[in-house]
Amino acid sequence: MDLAIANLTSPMVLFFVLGLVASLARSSLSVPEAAAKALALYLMFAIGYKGGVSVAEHGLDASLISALLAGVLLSAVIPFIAFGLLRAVSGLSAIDAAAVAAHYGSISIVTFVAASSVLESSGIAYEGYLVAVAAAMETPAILTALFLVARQGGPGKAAAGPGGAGRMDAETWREIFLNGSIVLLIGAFVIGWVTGPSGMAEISAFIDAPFKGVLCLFLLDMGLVAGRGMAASGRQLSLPVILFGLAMPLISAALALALAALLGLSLGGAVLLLTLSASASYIAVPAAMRVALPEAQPSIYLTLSLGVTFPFNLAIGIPIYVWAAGLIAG
Amino acid sequence: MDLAIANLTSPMVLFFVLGLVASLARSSLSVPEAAAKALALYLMFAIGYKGGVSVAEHGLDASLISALLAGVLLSAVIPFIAFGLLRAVSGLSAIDAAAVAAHYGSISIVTFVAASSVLESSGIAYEGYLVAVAAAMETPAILTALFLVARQGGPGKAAAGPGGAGRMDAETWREIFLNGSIVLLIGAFVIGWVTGPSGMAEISAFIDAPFKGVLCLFLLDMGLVAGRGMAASGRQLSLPVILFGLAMPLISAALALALAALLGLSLGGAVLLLTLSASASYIAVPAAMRVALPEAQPSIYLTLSLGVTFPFNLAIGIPIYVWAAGLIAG
Amino acid sequence: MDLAIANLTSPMVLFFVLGLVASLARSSLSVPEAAAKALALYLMFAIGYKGGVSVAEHGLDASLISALLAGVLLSAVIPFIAFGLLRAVSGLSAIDAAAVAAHYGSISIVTFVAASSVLESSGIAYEGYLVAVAAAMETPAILTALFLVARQGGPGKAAAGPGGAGRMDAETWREIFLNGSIVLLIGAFVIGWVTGPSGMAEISAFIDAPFKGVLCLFLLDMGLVAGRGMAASGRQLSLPVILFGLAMPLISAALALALAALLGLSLGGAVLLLTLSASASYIAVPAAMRVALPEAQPSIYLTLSLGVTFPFNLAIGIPIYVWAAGLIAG
Amino acid sequence: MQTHQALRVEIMIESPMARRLTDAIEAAGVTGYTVLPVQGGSGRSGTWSREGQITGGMLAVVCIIQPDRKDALLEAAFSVVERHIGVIAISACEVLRAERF
Amino acid sequence: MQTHQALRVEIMIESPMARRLTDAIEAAGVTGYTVLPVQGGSGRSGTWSREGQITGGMLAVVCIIQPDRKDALLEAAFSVVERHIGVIAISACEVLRAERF
Amino acid sequence: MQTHQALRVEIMIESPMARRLTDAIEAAGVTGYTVLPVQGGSGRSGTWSREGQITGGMLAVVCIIQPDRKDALLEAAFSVVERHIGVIAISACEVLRAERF
Ligand SMILES: Nc1ncnc2c1ncn2[C@@H]1O[C@H](COP(=O)(O)O)[C@@H](O)[C@H]1O
Ligand SMILES: Nc1ncnc2c1ncn2[C@@H]1O[C@H](COP(=O)(O)O)[C@@H](O)[C@H]1O
Ligand SMILES: Nc1ncnc2c1ncn2[C@@H]1O[C@H](COP(=O)(O)O)[C@@H](O)[C@H]1O
Ligand code: NA
Ligand code: NA
Ligand code: NA
Repeated sequence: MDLAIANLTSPMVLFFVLGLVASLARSSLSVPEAAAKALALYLMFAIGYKGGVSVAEHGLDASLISALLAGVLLSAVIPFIAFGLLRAVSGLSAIDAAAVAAHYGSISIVTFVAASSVLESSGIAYEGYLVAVAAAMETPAILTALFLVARQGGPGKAAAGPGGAGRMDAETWREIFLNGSIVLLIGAFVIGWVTGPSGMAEISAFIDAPFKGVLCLFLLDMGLVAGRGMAASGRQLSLPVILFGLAMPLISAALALALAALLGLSLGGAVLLLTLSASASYIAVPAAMRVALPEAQPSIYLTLSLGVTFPFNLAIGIPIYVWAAGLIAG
Repeated sequence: MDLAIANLTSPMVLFFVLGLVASLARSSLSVPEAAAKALALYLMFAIGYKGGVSVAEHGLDASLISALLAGVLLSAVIPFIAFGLLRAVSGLSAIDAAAVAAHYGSISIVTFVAASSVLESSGIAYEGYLVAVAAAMETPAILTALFLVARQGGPGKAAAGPGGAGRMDAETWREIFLNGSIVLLIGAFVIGWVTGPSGMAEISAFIDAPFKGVLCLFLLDMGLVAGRGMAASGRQLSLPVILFGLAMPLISAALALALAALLGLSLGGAVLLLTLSASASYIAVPAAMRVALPEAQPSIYLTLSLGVTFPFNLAIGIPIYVWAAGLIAG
Repeated sequence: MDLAIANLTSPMVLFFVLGLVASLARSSLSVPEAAAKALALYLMFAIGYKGGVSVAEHGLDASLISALLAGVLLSAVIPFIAFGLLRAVSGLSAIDAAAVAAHYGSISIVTFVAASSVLESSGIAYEGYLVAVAAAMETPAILTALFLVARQGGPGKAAAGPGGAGRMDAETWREIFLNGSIVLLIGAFVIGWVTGPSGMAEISAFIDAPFKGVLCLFLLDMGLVAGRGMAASGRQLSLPVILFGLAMPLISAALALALAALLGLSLGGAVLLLTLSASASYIAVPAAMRVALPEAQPSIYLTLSLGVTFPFNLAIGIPIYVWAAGLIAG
Repeated sequence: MQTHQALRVEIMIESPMARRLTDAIEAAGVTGYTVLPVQGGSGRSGTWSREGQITGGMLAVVCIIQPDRKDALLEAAFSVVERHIGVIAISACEVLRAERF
Repeated sequence: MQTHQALRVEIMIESPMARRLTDAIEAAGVTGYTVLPVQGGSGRSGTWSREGQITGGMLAVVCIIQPDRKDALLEAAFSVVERHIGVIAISACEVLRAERF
Repeated sequence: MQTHQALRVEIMIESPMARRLTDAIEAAGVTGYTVLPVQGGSGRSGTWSREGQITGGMLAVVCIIQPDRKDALLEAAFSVVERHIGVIAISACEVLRAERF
């Protein structure tokens, strides 16, 4: 409870709210695209590197492999639940439902970063290799979603046709598995691992000290973008769809809680696994959907992921996941 | 005197001069637009937040309201003086004179930041709420300028016509009051206030430590931009107009000095109020003028504000304001 | 040997490799152009300023002038050797050979920055004025290359023609001598010199602490760009040309070693003079070549400089230069 | 492939007016347009460059329209551009899916 | 100066598909094209702006081609754009060095 | 609305030459032009992309001119573009205020 209130009044959440309010009020405040991309690169660079250094320091817990498998499993399974739920309660078409489902199986790296920042503020340690788990969870959900669409037949026919044939070719797979955020996260993780604490000593003034401040500025921009999305396509989301965006993170977190208990993750590690599962992608998956499922409407999946689930996780979800993880760990 | 020399040889002023010289010599040195905007966002983010934290620390002096009122008054009144002076000594048309007047009533946030940085280097404290005063002073001057134009009749006719009717509509007012810099300054100020010293502890490595260095880099860019403006339209400024650009800051500062004495501001607070009054806008007001008074020539108001008054304040004005404020405070 | 291994596993080199691998695997990872330019500005701003402060601290060694002359000499002479070598062993046309030669006479400021960072990590001091030497070495090589082309006659004819006449006009010289990196390096150097340690105290949190981290991020981008170049035009480089790109740095470094011994540079200073000589330009010279020798193929000179010599120097060359400099200094 | 006659209208406008221009265009019933960034330019009011620019700069708005919308669009656009810095150019073009415009 | 008839084909396409478009264009034998950044736009799928945009946005691809390449290019481009967000416009133009296209 | 015949000249040029091109254009008496950033492209000298690009890249210069200025402009532009990487395309267009061009 205290944590929840502390979180709601943290600079991080407040700057997100500032961005949201500014764009809903149609202020001209905006962060240049190149600057926003640079901030995102910085955050992935720093979080990946820190994770690797932490593995170098604490040694590789035997559970890395099992944690990776658990992450892949969560990412692959969550879309089935999300798809079933959406088809049951919302009027979304199979294609739209599958596209949304892919987003909820995959992860939001900024939500992960925000949770790790909350952990650090509270002095809770976590397994450094969760950065690798985060990277591993980005793509399996996309496969599940495409499988769901193919099974539905309707769009599966198109997928077998000439236009469709081109859609999930080798090129597309390469794009999905080598997308920038996966490569940077894993790359920085490995470099952090190799260079260890001595490497960290050299660059910590860059990647550690200013980290939270950069995160605040980035969240300001996230708020601006989310607000613009809500203004432009908020009306397109029906109430059941919005409720889905609030309930689904909790369902995913519950699944992750069971696995975290099985894996015997530390308190911090469990919080991050819950957060990853509960978070919804808004970078890697949307790009993949535009290529693989162009008929799915971005105004639905993007607005839901960025305008509903992201703020929910940031403001309310993370404290819940800290509390829930406390039930099984620490 | 010492301060004046120290200021002239501070990295801040010297990097501005470097930019100025580089662009007058037509060097290819340039700061990408997105980077310059990002630096400006950083400075407003940091100065707003620091102001808020300082209010959280020192409590809200009873004088916040009176300082806000004083600021609004200065911003609204200065354009009358500026307009009268310009019409008397320069050959500028009423529209151009009014547009220039609006710039001098409003403020330059970078000049404010530079003054606060000088204060910090000299160990002089100031009331944190002056950030809010800065935001409040951005727009009243625009109103005065539009009133001056309407009163002159000539352009007032147009303003009443079909094209003119559209010019100062609700949309334009919204744009002016919710422009990015006002929203970010006030937003960061409020967040700093709410999160206080504990929030500051989390992000000070980002907003405090690198502040002066970022300011130097930003001033390098300001020098480049000012130099380009001087090269492109310097010839268009007549001598009386240039002299106006040097004298007006001193007149505004004198007015502000009287009000600062009345308000009983601290030494640092008085310096900043003088600086705000003496500074001329080159972001918010030019954009508003393009919409509301498109007939006014940007090559006049922008070059005067950025190429004459900004360097004057940075290099010579600020030490004068420190000296003058010492007469009534401290 | 230890240094060589330490260097190969430094975050700096590893992030470069990450970029290289990512772009060769055609990952979507990319640094926005504006951000990359901003990082480059930061590095030049910081290295120039630090050099100036170091001169302010240690006084100006009598050898500044002689070091400048040595630098100019190296930059002017190396292209003759490079040109002769290329004409002897590669099938490059005279124009292409001259263009490549210009790159090897000139310098790469990032290689210089990387070497200075290695020196700092190893606690080896160097003469601050080497920043000025770096700036002085940027352009003489261009003159030599143009002289070589003119002497060859073939393209000299064109150079005397109507199109050619326009190519090396005053405007072009101004562009070359006042290119952004020279102006920023020298400007920041002079400002560092004037403001000295007290100026440094004010902005060191910006230019010193995060320096290595920023360099890593920049090298990540360099790796991406180099990889893209290699993918796009790697096939165009014949084996002799590639071997030239590996051997030429060592030849240049040997020349520089003789001069460093003559000048009596410190160990660190000698390392940097060797590094400068061994490095090849990929910013200033390519731009000059596009204007002055448009017939020369960028896919040859850019790929060779950025894709062969830059990585060679970064990973292997710098440790060799440290070892070699140890033979004559320290 | 089967193509249809259409018009390509290109409007260069100072950025503070861009929103008003696209609003006017939409009000005139034209819902498709693309906004391109502009790096610099020159005109009666002098030369400018975006690099290091502190305020606005310009934007280019491209509209592909059916020929019968021409007058409505031009009137809407001109009412915004008229007193401001800007240029309008119209050229003939062909499009593939006429029903889209 | 002597000029030659050519066509200017302009394609607005969402960025995740841009690479596929240029690959298709090249496969159709067209090796010259220029890609321009797009700042925002509006169409049947709504209004969007690049500023603060997290994913993709759009790009404009301009190809100057010899008239006889028109069909090959349009077919290649349309096969990519068809199911995606995008617009194709063709206009007549003249070029100086016809052998280049 | 009343429109007038004009020409739209579009020149793609490598950035190190852009300043020389606009100087030549102005020397030829054409004072209006707009410079657009270019993100990437392909031509006889290969494919390139601006992202992560360290040197230059390209720019697109668009000039709307009165028809009788065509030859002067083309000669000026061609003298700069000739030996460099670049493309010139001219198309017919209409403008509103002919006196401006
Ligand atoms: N003839 C033209 N061709 C292309 N762009 C132009 C032309 N004239 C003006 N422009 C653009 O419109 C802006 C303002 O023009 P002006 O209103 O003439 O100052 C210039 O900065 C150019 O970007
Ligand atoms: N008529 C048009 N003229 C110019 N650009 C258009 C037009 N229609 C669509 N576009 C561009 O294509 C994008 C997608 O269009 P749509 O597929 O209609 O949503 C828009 O965001 C615009 O950038
Ligand atoms: N046919 C074309 N259509 C459009 N742009 C072209 C064309 N050919 C060349 N370009 C542009 O001009 C640049 C240089 O072309 P080139 O001189 O053929 O290498 C390319 O990178 C493209 O940006
Ligand atoms: Na998830
Ligand atoms: Na003022
Ligand atoms: Na060299």
